[in-house]
Amino acid sequence: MNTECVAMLLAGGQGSRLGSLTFNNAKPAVLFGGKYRIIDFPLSNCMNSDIDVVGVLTQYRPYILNNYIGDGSAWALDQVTGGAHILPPYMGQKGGRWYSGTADAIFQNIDFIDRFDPEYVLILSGDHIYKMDYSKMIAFHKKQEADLSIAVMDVLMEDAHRFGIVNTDDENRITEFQEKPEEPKSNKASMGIYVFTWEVLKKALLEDAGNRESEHDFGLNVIPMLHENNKRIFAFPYSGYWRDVGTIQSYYDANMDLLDSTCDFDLTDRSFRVFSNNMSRHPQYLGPEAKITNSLICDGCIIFGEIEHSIISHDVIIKKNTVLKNAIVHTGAIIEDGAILENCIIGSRARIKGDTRFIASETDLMPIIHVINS
Amino acid sequence: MNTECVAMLLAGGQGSRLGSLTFNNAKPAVLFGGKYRIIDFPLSNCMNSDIDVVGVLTQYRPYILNNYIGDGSAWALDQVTGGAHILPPYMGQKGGRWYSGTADAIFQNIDFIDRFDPEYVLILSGDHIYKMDYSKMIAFHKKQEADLSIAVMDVLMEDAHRFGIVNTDDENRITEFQEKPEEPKSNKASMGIYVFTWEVLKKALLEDAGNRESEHDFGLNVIPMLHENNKRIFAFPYSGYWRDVGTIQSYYDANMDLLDSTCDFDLTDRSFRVFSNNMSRHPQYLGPEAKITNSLICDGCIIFGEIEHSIISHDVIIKKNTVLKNAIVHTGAIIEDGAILENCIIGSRARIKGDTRFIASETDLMPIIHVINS
Amino acid sequence: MKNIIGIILNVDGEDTSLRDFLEHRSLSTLPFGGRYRLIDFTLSNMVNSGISSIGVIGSHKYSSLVDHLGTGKEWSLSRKTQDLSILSGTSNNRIGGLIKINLRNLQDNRAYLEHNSGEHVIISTPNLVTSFDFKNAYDIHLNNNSDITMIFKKDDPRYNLLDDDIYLDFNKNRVSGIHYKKSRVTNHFFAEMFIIKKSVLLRLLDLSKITGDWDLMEMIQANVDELRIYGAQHRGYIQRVNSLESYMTSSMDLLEFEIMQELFLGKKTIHTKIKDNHPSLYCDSAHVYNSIVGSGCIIHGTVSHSILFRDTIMHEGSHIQNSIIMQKCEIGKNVSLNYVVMDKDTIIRDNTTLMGRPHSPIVFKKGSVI
Amino acid sequence: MKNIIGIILNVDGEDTSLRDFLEHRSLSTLPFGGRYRLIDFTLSNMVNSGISSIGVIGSHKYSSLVDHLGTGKEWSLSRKTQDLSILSGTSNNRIGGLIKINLRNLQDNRAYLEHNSGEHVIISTPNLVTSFDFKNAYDIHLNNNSDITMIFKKDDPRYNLLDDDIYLDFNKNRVSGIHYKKSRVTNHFFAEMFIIKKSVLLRLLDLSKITGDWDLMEMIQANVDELRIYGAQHRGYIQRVNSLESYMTSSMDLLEFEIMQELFLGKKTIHTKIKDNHPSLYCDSAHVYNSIVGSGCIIHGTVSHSILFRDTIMHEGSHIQNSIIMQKCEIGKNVSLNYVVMDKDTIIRDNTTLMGRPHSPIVFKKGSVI
Repeated sequence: MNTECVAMLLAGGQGSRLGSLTFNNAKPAVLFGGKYRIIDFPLSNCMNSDIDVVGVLTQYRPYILNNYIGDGSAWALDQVTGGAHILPPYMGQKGGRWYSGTADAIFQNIDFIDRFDPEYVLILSGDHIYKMDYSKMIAFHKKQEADLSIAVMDVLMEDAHRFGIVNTDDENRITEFQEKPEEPKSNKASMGIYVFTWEVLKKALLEDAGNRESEHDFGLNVIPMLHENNKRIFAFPYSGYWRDVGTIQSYYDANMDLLDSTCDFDLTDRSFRVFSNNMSRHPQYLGPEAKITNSLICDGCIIFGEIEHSIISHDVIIKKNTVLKNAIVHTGAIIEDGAILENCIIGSRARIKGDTRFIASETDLMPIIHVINS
Repeated sequence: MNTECVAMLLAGGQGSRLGSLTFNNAKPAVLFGGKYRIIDFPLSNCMNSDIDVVGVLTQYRPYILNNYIGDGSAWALDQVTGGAHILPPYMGQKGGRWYSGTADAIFQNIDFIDRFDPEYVLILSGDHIYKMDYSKMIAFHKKQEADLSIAVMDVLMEDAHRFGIVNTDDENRITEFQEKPEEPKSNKASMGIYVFTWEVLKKALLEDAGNRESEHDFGLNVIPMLHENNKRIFAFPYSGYWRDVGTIQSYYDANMDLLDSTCDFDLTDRSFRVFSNNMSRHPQYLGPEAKITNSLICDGCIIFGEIEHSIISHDVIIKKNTVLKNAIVHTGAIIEDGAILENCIIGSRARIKGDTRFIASETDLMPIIHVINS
Repeated sequence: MKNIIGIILNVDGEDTSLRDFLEHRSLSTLPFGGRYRLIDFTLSNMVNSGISSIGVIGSHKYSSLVDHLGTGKEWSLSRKTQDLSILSGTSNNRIGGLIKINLRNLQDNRAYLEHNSGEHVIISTPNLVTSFDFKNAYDIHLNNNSDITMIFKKDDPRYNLLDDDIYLDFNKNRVSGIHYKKSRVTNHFFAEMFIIKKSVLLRLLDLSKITGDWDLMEMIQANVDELRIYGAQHRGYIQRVNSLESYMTSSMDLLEFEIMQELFLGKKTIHTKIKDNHPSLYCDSAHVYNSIVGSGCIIHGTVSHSILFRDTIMHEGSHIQNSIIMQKCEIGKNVSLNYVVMDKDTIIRDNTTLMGRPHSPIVFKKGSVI
Repeated sequence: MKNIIGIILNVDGEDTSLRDFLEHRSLSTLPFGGRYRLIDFTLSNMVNSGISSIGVIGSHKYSSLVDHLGTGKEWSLSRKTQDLSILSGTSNNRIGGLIKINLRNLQDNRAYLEHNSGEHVIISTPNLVTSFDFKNAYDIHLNNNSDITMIFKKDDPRYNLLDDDIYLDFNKNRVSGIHYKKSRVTNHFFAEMFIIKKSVLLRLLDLSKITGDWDLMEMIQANVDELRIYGAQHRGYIQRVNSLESYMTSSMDLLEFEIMQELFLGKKTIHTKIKDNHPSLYCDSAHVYNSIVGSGCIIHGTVSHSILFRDTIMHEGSHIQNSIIMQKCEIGKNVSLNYVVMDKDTIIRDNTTLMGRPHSPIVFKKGSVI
């Protein structure tokens, strides 16, 4: 068995800054854009990049995620050999260890990767919204004869202090790393997407695992070590939509970007589709009084009310005399007759009573969330 | 969603007494009878009993097991709702805990079971070879209005001290438990197969979880507690083939039972089939000098030698001038030209050199194993 | 329900009003209700009733049927246990005028029936829009040791009855007479689903082979005293699609919320092939009400009392009412449509106005460009 | 290979020697080699070459094809991305005498070709026993900017050439002439696989529609100078099954270990539908050599130079040699078979002796009881 590139998708994060959205659910499995889950984006990217072996590293509350990924067939990742593999922490003869860092998670699955005998390993994380053809990055990596390629994008100079910043020479070789620098020397930010030559990575992981000082993190430990060892590290320039959705506000904003026709992130573009694991649901039913503008609505919804600039997930029931504006409503929520909601996120299976009047001011940066159960 | 009975299959065991067979692999995923893995038996039983929600609790080296179970389609456990669900230990907000006992594993997955809102929960383990229609046991449980039913079988009185023994009244209600008793009062041994009324079990698990003295084991803690509380516990009598394959010797003997035409365990019986997750392989090829008697041979084998009273797994190559007798050969092994092997187990992908002469005496109770890799 | 084989017949035929939609597909795969195919109802009803061994008889236009059903995974039918079989049939059952239930197709698949261990067969046509649980009918069938149990309904003005439709007389609960519409004496009509003992079915097939008469209803009529025939009443919504008019009315029925609820919002849902689409996007200028909309639509205009299938694109200034737009159609700017039914991939250019009439909507073939 | 559509033609026909096996199935699903169907070779070759968009044209006997292929999962074809399509075809390609490559079936599926984004089409018949990687041929096709690239082989005594088989002349590497067998001047015969630019194929289809001539080989022959036609050589094992004799010889070829190795033991294997069977049980009295045996067999007797498919049961005292026993047959006690080919589900009663001859084996239909 030989596969050119194996993707390893870090999906173990709790995402505690997403509050109750991740109370019962891992961050990569949080709903996005109505019908999607965050992990759909990297998985669909893999599919669109012809990568057909993906290891998904899970740890925090993985039930929904495991169930959602299933056999990977939703992303055509169900080949006889290859496909999507869920990799939870496990016990060996000497007992079990949780994944203690991004690099440790890969270290503990060296055996898995070796089964496919790859040239390259692509490291992805499950909390970014973007479309990217990884095969171009792999081609870049090969052309540069790199040991490691890091996808980077230009950010606003005033935001650069919030990112891992890289400085490069004229040939895109990285000369310096600055982690959340006070005085950034460039505005090229790492997107947390890495292509490693597997031979180099494996050696580095073994070395890092033996280092008691290390936190076993790619950004903090492994990459600086490779840089010190003069490995060939290149920056792969990316331009296009990319969002980290690690906070409630960034999650809300990225959702609302989907309703902005001037935004360059387009879910409706059929040449680079985002796939998801769909359940069979009835089509949306719009009652005689329904009024919907500038909104995304999913299958299985029953709508009798008024909706403006909102994103409504599957199986939501919105009764008469309701008004929703700038709202995100997750699956199975019921909005009772008469409720008025603005600028908020309604959690899965929430039941909003008819006398609810929730109107957050526009400057209220933290929308309220009602979560009953996810 | 409502399912009458959810099965929970304890598949986390290391099976350390199986030596190198479980070096890299959980016990339930150990090969049996050539093409099967031990877990095929309880999973096929579920399929033949119309149980369509099965939670598989994993912990020790689950990669082969996870991959093998996949989406459960091999056992028709791939319904849109329901199906096979792999349940590894996971991290919650307060950190992660490994499963610390059979009851703890179920306790940590109460949420999973509650999703299906079942009346009954069937607890199975992944290390027994038998065919059983669980639906009969569930019908018995209902008829007895039991809180717990335990499958029991008659063992030889002189063996009873090795089992958990139950004593019953005339109506099969259990009056006493004896764990590996020196002086057994009956020969009814528990098979480790339980049907619980979920309401009763859930309460008991919550109580047990709060008990710091408990080892969180069904046999040692939860069932005695229920017995003390005067719950209705019944013995469901089973007769038929049943083997625990927890040691090398019992594993070897149970394999060899398949070649004994007088044994009442029949893999070839099509009315109660054992299913497995098959890979596509070419049919077996028997060369001009091949000679095979009283043996089971799997697809993908190439055989030029002589085989007697042996079980040969997939993709084994047996070259010319070889003699195998009373042997078990696991997948992908290669037996080179001239090797002579008797009374032994050859591990997966082992390569046996042509000058090997391994003839264990018939009284040698521990056959030798060559394992290179599983 | 392990003891039952489900058979879904093939009813392609000659009804000219649906001709434009049936050039490349059989009636069983006619798109319906925004995302379904007609056969989804019968197939889901069987699956939801616990039947896990189902044979679907295809026509010579099998490609769309095969593509739609796959191995039946979306209906929880397992390839491992060969739950779903797509069978070849040589003859058609009727739409209007032809044999109502043609046994020839069952004779062609006799080996399938014989190999299956089930002792009873539930047979249904594929063009019924209904949510029906066969369990109650099966209980009646078993309790009466019935040879045949016919599903019937009391007169229903929605159901588009034809002259060769069948009415049943009862003596207590047993069927004592079978009449065609014109000579009917009761108001219980046969709803084109029935349960039959496999042994009885095989005997009838033997008989047909000798007599050359393959019309099951005629055979039943001739043997109504010898056979133990009982009825099981259907009390819910049911429509049969066998003409453009019945297609139109049963589609528009879905816009009545009570019917929508009965068909789709109960515990047992109608399953269909899953397709990947983005959520439907309602733009600033959209106004959509009293309608059913599939996923993947992008809507700029006004839609009322209509059904839009998946992936419809509708541009600014357009109005759609009382119409059915199948998937992947594109409606240009300032288009006005009333009583129009268009098959997949149809494109309507800007500034077009099309006004059909309630009983004769304007119809467009797949891939039309107007 | 994303830019390629694979098309597997349907070649049902009139060859009488295989008639008994083709009553309920097309040639593409004829059981072969102990567990396969003929189409598995071509389909696996396409998949193994990286082609992930494949259309299989079925015949009116589509049921076995649909059952066998399912959604293509066993060949790693994904339902999600619609990798496999089972297409309807109205005409047959030839076995002997009829049109060699009949374009009518491609015309019927023109919409499938047009909707697919692939720019090249690999077309093959489904009855070739070979392990072939199309990558090299595709490179030749691209490097020469070829309209058509024909796979050919140098004279091969195994290959059962017919009078209407095609031989190629070359000018350097370009095909300069096309001849039928009787008028051949070279020893390079066309192996019934070719690559064609989709645009060229669509043009040829347009032409056929006008002229009414649907024979691709005749069209190529007539336009050999206008079209850029190149050849790609097949250097491995290849057999075509189009008669009982070629079925027999290509089956028995598998017993030569070198051929077995080439077909099945390389990195690229032949995939097929997975069935669940226990390992084959060789009993005390079994003696089996120089044979291929499927899983699920229970063998008490002696078998040599034969192929036993899955689930064969063979009782004590019986001898099988030079025979092919398809799946689920049962051979009674003290039976002796030599040069016999029996279809599925055949039962041979105790004490039967059947002796065919090498070139005219005794043949039994599916479900025979002897």
